[in-house]
Amino acid sequence: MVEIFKGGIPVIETLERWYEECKLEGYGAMIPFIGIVRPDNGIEGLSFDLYLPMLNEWFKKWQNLKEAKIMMAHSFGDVMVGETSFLCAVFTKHRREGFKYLEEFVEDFKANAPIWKYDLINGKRIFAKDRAKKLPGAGILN
Amino acid sequence: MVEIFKGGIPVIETLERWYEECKLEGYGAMIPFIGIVRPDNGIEGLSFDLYLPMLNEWFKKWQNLKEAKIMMAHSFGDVMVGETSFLCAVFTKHRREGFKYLEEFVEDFKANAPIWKYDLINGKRIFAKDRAKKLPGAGILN
Amino acid sequence: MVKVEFLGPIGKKPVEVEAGSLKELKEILNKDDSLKPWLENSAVAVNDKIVQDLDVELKNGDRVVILPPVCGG
Amino acid sequence: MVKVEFLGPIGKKPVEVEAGSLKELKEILNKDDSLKPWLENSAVAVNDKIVQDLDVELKNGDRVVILPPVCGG
Repeated sequence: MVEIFKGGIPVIETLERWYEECKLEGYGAMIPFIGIVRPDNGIEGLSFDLYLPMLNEWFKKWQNLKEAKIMMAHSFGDVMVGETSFLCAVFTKHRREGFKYLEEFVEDFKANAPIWKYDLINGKRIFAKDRAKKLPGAGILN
Repeated sequence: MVEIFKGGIPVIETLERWYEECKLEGYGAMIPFIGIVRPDNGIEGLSFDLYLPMLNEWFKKWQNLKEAKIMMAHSFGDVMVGETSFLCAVFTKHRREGFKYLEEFVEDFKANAPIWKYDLINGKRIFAKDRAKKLPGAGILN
Repeated sequence: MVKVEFLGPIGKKPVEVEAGSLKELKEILNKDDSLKPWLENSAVAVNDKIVQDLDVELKNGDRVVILPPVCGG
Repeated sequence: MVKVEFLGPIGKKPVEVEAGSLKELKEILNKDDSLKPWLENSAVAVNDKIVQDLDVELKNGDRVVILPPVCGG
């Protein structure tokens, strides 16, 4: 299951929990990815909607890997500049599989996870259309 | 400068310090790498020697990147199974440079950082010769 | 009846419609001009599975969700 | 005099030798049989800079380190 937080993710305590949980399971590499909200275009922050049933369904295929374990957390609602909205960690025996899985996982996440991002400007949510990606089959009802 | 710890690295507090230090500097991605000692070949742990003057010199070229900031910590002495002996984190604006720099950095580290690894078996240090890599120019005095 | 939900930025309340297939649903939804820009780039899931063509029958109680372009992280 | 240090697993104390070049130092070190297996696969740094050929002069006070194969992490 994806761990969901209202607002910014408590990065350090989540990483600590994952690290403590997995450090004695024989993994030699833990590679987290921490997605921090940048102060771009004068935004105050970002805001997120997510559709949990399909997010968890999407994540399932990343939970049955033979040689890697993947943990993930995401925010919903408002996340201010400097806070973290996306956190994951890949555990593998050796580093090279870790690099590979992290990149594949994050790219798949960006392309397919049912999450919608908004810029927060003057307290208003503006859909980040320019950064959004169509899902497979997009436009069939058009 | 490389941060050096006697024994296992305090992973979580080091990550917290780096995260807090850099999260408002406009980086959108923080990608750490955590090298955990695995219970391979019945070892109790690993042990490390390092040569600090050349380690810091080697690290310098990774501290003047235009588009990335890299932090690093390493242990010396004994590090038990489940503890962490190598920790680094790459900060970049966007994720893709982050993946690239992390991999390049870690591979360069493995090939060139002046650090020697020993298996700890029955309390004895046994040089991990099979996993060690020759440095440039190796053998010229032979 | 089929329940249709509009996710994320579409900002429209769910509706219940009579539609025996995705083709019928397409006709119904296209009557709403405010939806048209979204239908151009949105994907469709039936009972939380993405479908990629219109040859899908709908039965009473099915749930359809309209998913605009995504951007997590 | 040139100071020579043996790093990591070589486990030999530093020595001070008279050597005007790496070539001379090579001859001196090769007299020590216990060092030979290490010299085969070790790199050499003069004043903490790795050198890749033997055409290097040494002067009084230079520091040479012998670096066996590495494996951090």
